Amino acid sequence: MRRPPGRGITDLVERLLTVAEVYAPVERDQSVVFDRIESAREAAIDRGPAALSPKNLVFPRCEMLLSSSTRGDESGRAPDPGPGGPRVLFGVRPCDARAIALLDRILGGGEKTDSYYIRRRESLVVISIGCTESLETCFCETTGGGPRSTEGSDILLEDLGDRCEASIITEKGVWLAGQIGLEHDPAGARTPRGPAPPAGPAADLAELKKRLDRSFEDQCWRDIALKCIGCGVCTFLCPACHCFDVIDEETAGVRVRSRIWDSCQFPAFTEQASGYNPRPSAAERFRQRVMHKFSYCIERYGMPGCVGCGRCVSRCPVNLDIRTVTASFLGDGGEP
Amino acid sequence: MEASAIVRTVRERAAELLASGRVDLVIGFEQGSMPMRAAPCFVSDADGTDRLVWNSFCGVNLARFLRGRHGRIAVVAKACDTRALVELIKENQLCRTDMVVIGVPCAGMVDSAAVEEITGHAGITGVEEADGRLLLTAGGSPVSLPREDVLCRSCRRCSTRNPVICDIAVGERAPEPEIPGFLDVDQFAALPSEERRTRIEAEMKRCIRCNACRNVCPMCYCVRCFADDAFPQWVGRGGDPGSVMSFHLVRALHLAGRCVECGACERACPTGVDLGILNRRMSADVYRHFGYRPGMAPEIPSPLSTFSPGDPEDFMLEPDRGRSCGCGG
Amino acid sequence: MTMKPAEPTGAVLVIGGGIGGIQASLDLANSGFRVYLLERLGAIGGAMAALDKTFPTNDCSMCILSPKLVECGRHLNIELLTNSELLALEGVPGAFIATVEQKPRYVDIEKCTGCGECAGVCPVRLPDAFNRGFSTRKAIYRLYEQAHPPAYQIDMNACRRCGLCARTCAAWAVDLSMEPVTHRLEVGAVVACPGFETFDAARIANYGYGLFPNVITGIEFERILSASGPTRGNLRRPSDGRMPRRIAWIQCVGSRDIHRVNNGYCSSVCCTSAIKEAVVAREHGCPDLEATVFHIDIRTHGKGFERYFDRARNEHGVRFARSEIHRVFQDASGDLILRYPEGGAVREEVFDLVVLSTGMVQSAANRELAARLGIELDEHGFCVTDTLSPVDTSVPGVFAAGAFTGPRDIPETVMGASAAASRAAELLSRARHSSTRSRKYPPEKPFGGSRPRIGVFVCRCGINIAGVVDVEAVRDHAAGLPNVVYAVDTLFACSQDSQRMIREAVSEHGLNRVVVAACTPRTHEPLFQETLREAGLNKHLFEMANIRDQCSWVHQAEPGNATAKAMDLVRMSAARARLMKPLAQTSVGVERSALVIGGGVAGMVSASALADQGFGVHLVESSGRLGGNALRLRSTLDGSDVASFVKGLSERVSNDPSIDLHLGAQVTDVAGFVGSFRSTVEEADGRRVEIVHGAAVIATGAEPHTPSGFLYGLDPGVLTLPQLEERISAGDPVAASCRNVVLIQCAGSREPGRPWCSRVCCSESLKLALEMLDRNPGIRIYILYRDIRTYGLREKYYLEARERGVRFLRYDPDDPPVIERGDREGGAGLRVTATDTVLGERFTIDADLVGLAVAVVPSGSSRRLAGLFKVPLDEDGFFMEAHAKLRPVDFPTDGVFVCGLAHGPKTIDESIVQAGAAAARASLVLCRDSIEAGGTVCVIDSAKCSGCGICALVCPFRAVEIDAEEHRAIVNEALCKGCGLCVASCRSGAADLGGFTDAEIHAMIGSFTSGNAGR
Amino acid sequence: MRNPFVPIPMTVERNRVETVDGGIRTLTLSFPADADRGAFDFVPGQFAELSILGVGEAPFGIASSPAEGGLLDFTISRVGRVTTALHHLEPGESVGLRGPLGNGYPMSELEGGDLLLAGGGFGFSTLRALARFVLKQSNRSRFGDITVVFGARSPGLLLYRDDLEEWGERRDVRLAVTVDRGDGSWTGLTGTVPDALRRLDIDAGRTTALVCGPPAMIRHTIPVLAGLGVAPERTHVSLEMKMKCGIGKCGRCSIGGRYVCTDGPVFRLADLENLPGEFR
Repeated sequence: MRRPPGRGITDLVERLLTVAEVYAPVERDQSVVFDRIESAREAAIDRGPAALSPKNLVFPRCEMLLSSSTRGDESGRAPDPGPGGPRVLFGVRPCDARAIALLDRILGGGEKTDSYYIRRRESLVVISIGCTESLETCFCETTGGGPRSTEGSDILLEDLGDRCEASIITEKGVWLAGQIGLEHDPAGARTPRGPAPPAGPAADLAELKKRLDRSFEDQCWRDIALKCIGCGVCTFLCPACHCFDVIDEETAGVRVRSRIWDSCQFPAFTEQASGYNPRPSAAERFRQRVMHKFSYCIERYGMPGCVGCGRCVSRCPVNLDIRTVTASFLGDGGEP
Repeated sequence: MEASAIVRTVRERAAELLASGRVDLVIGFEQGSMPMRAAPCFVSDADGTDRLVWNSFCGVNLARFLRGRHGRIAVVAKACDTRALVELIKENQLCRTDMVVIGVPCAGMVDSAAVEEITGHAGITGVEEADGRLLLTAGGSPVSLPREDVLCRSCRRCSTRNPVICDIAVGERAPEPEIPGFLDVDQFAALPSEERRTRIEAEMKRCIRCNACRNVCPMCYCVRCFADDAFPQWVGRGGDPGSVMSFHLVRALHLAGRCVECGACERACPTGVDLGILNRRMSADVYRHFGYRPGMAPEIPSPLSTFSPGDPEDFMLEPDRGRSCGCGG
Repeated sequence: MTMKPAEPTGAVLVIGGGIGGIQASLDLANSGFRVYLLERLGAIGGAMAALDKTFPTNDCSMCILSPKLVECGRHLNIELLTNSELLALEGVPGAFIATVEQKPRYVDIEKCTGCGECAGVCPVRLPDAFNRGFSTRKAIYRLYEQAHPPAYQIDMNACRRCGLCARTCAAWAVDLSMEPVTHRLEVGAVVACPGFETFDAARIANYGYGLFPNVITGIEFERILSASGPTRGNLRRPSDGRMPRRIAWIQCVGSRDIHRVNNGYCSSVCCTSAIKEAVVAREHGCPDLEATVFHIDIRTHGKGFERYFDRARNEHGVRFARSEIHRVFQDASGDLILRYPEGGAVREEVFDLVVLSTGMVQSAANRELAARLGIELDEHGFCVTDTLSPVDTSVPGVFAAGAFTGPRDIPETVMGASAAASRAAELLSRARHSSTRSRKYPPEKPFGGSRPRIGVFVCRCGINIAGVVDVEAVRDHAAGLPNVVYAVDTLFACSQDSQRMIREAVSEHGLNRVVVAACTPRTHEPLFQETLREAGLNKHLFEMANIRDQCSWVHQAEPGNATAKAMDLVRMSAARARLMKPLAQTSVGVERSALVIGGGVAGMVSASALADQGFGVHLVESSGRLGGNALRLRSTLDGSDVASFVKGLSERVSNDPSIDLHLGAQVTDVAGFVGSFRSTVEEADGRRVEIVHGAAVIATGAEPHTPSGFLYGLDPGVLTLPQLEERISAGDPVAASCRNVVLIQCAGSREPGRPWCSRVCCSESLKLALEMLDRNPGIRIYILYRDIRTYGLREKYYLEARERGVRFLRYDPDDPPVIERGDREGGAGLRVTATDTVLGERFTIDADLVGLAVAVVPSGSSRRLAGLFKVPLDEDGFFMEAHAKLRPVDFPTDGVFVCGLAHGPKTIDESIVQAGAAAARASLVLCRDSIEAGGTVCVIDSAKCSGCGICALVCPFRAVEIDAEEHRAIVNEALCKGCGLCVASCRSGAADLGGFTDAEIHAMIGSFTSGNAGR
Repeated sequence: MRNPFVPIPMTVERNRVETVDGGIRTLTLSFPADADRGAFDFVPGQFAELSILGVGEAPFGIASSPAEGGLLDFTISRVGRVTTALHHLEPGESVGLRGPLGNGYPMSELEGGDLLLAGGGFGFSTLRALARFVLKQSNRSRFGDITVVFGARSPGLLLYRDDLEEWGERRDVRLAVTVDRGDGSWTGLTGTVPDALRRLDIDAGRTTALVCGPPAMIRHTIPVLAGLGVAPERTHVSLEMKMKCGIGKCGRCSIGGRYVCTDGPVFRLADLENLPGEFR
């Protein structure tokens, strides 16, 4: 059962608030989302996993890229980044933090880096809290993560009730720890407050990738996707999904180019202006989602595009459970 | 009839239909990947009918899945599913003769999110039903909840509990409660306009434009949704709150006189937007102006989908009627 | 059969610019004849222009008339001769010379733009005759606001010759030196529709008309109700401008009156007109307005009128009092006191306003016209026509229609006019297209998705717009809008100069879109579109912003805001123009033959008229014999010989080589559309043949109702009127020796289930009564009635019957006559018991025979045929015409027409008129080589269409269908009228209207809401 | 680091109609800023994103050769909002450009061998850039036999008439222009691009094939090239696909583990065959 965060955590938050903008899970309109807090009381650490992942902070649902009100000025102006003070993303689960590590490789990496992402990311310090329980939808371990995974986190905390232990993982973490006087606990000395959740089935990501790659043309995708309604719940709630669209709009004489979340589950994602669509049905689109997460991302970025947070599992309107799908490929026959 | 008996009958009838070749496909529900989940399921051979289940979590409106499929299809349908089927038949999307409706009475579906809320998000590992109660195993401990307390919002206000079209009736007719129509709408309408606005804006603010409401809706079947149209672009896709509002308002208008109030949209919404706040108002208006409830009978045309030159046009006139013909020069 | 002149002149003189003359002109001009339309006044429109609403649909009279005025005024083959009189007609049918004198207007119609500046400065003010003196006008004036031609004219009797108007006119249109002009017109035929006058109520002194200000006539009341009338539609009584709360209508003022004035006829329209006025008054006036109609009989015999009457009584609370008012008194406050007998006593009631329902009379001018035409008039001055050739005058080649031939309402006039047009076209069919003109346009410039280059022309309209709106500012605003490459202001955008300027600008600046900011597209769009075509642009590349009506007029007091709004409108228009595309018209070939269904009188008349006009006809009759219901008739009320008429007509139809007769045949399937229908006819021998035809006329007739009750079918002495007529015709001895005969009216009509008046029964009853009296002078005939409806000139037979002793006893529908078997010995003794509501006494008649005036009910085949042709039936089951007033034989579905009893109960002469009208309307389709389709029509984006079929369901023209295979909507461009209903109802955005696309309207809204953003 | 989403302002020099229906036009753009021109270093086969702010952005292959004095050609088929707006641009007006993007044709591999350029419809644009580059007098000697096959649906839809005319007259290039359906005046080849390829006589061992066109054309062309004996290693296909960011972020042009915008649009057929069969 859920327990309120220990005093050690709330004290830490109070200290953080003195040095940085703090973003933490808060309850807004009956659901838990990441938002800026002004006091430790607001942080809803105990309210279960946030409905929406924290990716909004580095990759907002809608972000202006350029704007101009002058005709002929086709370069436009990128928005003013504003004061670049430190921002702390506090209280994320290790799975969500791990997703940020993936975004770093995709949006923040490559030949051409995404300056908008970088700008938001550079000022962000991620403090995660190790999980002491797992939900029926959690499957971080099958994706190579775990309740104590440090990937993507700058500091990983363990809630020990009246105090908390911190693993300081990055330079940023060191800097912030210094700012608030947080001591580093050597990883080996950690004694979690509660029992670590039971380990999930050992993931054999490489085997899964192999089997998926073999099954691209398999008929099974059609059967799996029968019930898929093609909405974007899974991708929009996913902390690792990063596909976007670039749109231009003009209102009141101001011409704006923005990027907005897009989803590979939407037909328009790949539909060409001619009307040709290489992924014409839910089957191809669902396949793309699974392949992208468990084959392409691994190939390209060395980690899966899924961190096992379970949001897509719990919120899919038709209970199309990605775990069942991947498990079906890992079954005896290699194919579902 | 006990739930288990319903399941047994559904499986038997489905197997008969498939075995006899009367249908090529049965659409029903199967046990989901977790407790408190049932998933749409597609069975095309008699052996597979053992997958079929029926419980309090069959909230998805299966009418959504019949369009665009070939062959004869049997569908395990509760009342609101059949109402949607009726509307789809009227709108030329489905052919009554190509479907077999296995009608199941409904006592309302359970809102699993509400259950999770009550049980404090402790892992639920088991669920059973008996005597109108849910018997759960939550965080390893037994919890018993009255079903009535955790029904979906739409089911609480539903008074049509039995299929309106049916070829194979399963179970006994469910009692249909007398529910005062549209109390919720009237209560909301009675609020000061500022307050209503704030409420609606708060709801809309949560929307992330994932389209789950639209895609799960049996009546949202446009080949290309207006919201995806680029030219003209009816609804902005950016972060403008007005665009979000426009999307939901126009969708509500498109559903006026067609929405069967199954609540599938609300259940699908990952952020819990109260879409009824708009859709129910449309339903109330259509009922009050035209005495029409969608999906109750295939032969009654939807009042907003018909026109005759003799239709009253009073609504176009100014308060001082008769002077607004524009002939005044 | 018409004797056709060898080489006739393909032109027709139409006399009278009322709705009749307009209809005849349009029908003729649109079927290939040149028309001279003669109008005594300065503008066309006639009596209809003065009405507020029209019954029974309560359509705004001007709203439905106005498009016809515009079409008539702009028609290339209609030459409007206003202020003109016919002086003489010489020659022979097919080749007349008409001498016409046109009085000077003192304003050049070509130059005048109708801006009205002249009237603004004119110092002379005199009572406005059009508004019946309730308002004033100037010496330079326009007959009424929407008048056509829109040019002003000078009333020289009032003019002081100050010359202010001439100096003010920016278009140099005023010319005080104009002289009368005499035209000699070569015409092949004449159609006379000179209309009527209303009875001069002052002739009956008892009502105080002219003395008491609050006693007014119906037409004056119409002006008061009219939104464009002297009170702008505000219901005010003349004496003190107070809104009247109690209004009385007095019926039959100058009609059905042989004592005070020698007008023995019924004016036919006044009852329904009064009902309309009462209903509209209650809508306009205070909610508790009391409306009382004092009447003798209520004569709501027209189609739908009885329901209208019922609604007035039951829903609108109009009181109907069956009393003749002999005198009106006025009290000191101007209120009026009516005294009338009620229940044996005299009752006094006070009213705020009294409306006299004055009848129709023929003017001295019309009598003079008749004399010049040489045509015969009756004692009341109405043009004499034969019952069985109801639009032919006594002079061959001269046809007449409308109230000139007897009291007529609007649809009767319209049908008569079309029928007269058909008669003229039959006479002149060889000369079709010989005198008409057509326009040639340069080929359209290639469009090819070029960047929009918009030209904006901002009209000053003299100072009509420029006096309020800052036209230069609007022009400059336009010039700065995206894609606007040329913007200019003009004195009058509609002047010929401006048209040239637009054409030049198109070529000089490479314009590919034109926006005119001026007045309303309703009147002016065709003019500018014509200019675009002349400039080589597709006419759909035109857009109009109405900155006069919508800015300078309505915001006269706020010039700043008016200018800002004008800028908004222009900006929106330019935004739309940017997206406009040329719309292609396609031609659909026309099969020059018609299918006529029904071989009764209507069908045969229609078929022979079409054949005479030179078209092929397939006549399908389901029985084995031609003649239909008329086979049961021997003669008409006025003694015309129906039997030999039907015989002659049947022979003529059977022998005409261009009429293909299908007896005992059925139409079983109809495919195709206007111009090229393909119908399947199942012949008597079961063979199925496919007929290709360009138009169809439905003339399937009606049936007598088989009554239940009244001992009908149980006693041989109870007969229906048709059965009684057969008996009498056969010289039945029982009928000949009867002593007492009872004729019961409304046996099955005007009651729940059949709430219509069957229209013919009263006249038929009189016919039989008079005939029985002729044969057996000792006979006593009782007519039990609810209202005697011998409308129009039939009234004289009612008078005659009364004079000859026929007893008329009025019964109450709640207490209908009871028929029992009598106890008298011998013969078919029947006892009829009823209460006479006039005397309030119960009476019993021992009758030998009882005749039941049974209802006329729709033919059993109507529903099937309606389905085949996709045409509607009304709620009673008769075919429903496209518009009760102005399209009385058309259907919303193009190319299908209706006539005769299939449309509703009517007399044989009325059937003949309607049959002629149907032929005239069908000929408009058949005379063309092709039909233009496309343009502003619905376009379906099949990639978006989900085939839900709502578009097909709502389309009033049956232009949309769902392709069963593709499951997509398909629009028949030839049938689509571009109304946009399907577009509005399509949720998927798959339906779009050419020229009014969602994208265009979206752009307009966008440019409006984004203010000056477009700059 | 430069913000990769900010376009370079370009000036429209020319706006030519290519096809009789006006549906395809070629824009010629110049760099108003010398610095931008200097930095714009590209090879044939690369593309760029053209944009009008407030209207939208879309990718187009660069249709001109790098050796054309700082002028860039883009051939644009009018299908939607952005392309309509681009069609409406007039000389002197401004348009945004992001690029060069993508990998381009493997120029170093091409040198010394024979070239077979096969393109259909407006997908021919980058092959036109390549052809102009290799046929340039100063470059010609670095390549062997050059064969250009270009197909369009109808004679009216043929592009680059001046180039076709010039190449048709040159001896050092073999040109085959084919149309799916001829009209009364068409005297050339009829049939599809694969049809025209079948008739060719080439030295497959020396030839590198470069293919660009709509998916259906590519699908049918690949087996024909194989039939001619051109090895998959020496066949390069430029894919037409939906792209948005052009820099490997937005995710929509992913095929297997590749992004068409950064790993392509030109793919060696041998590599393509190892990728999932999408976009082919």
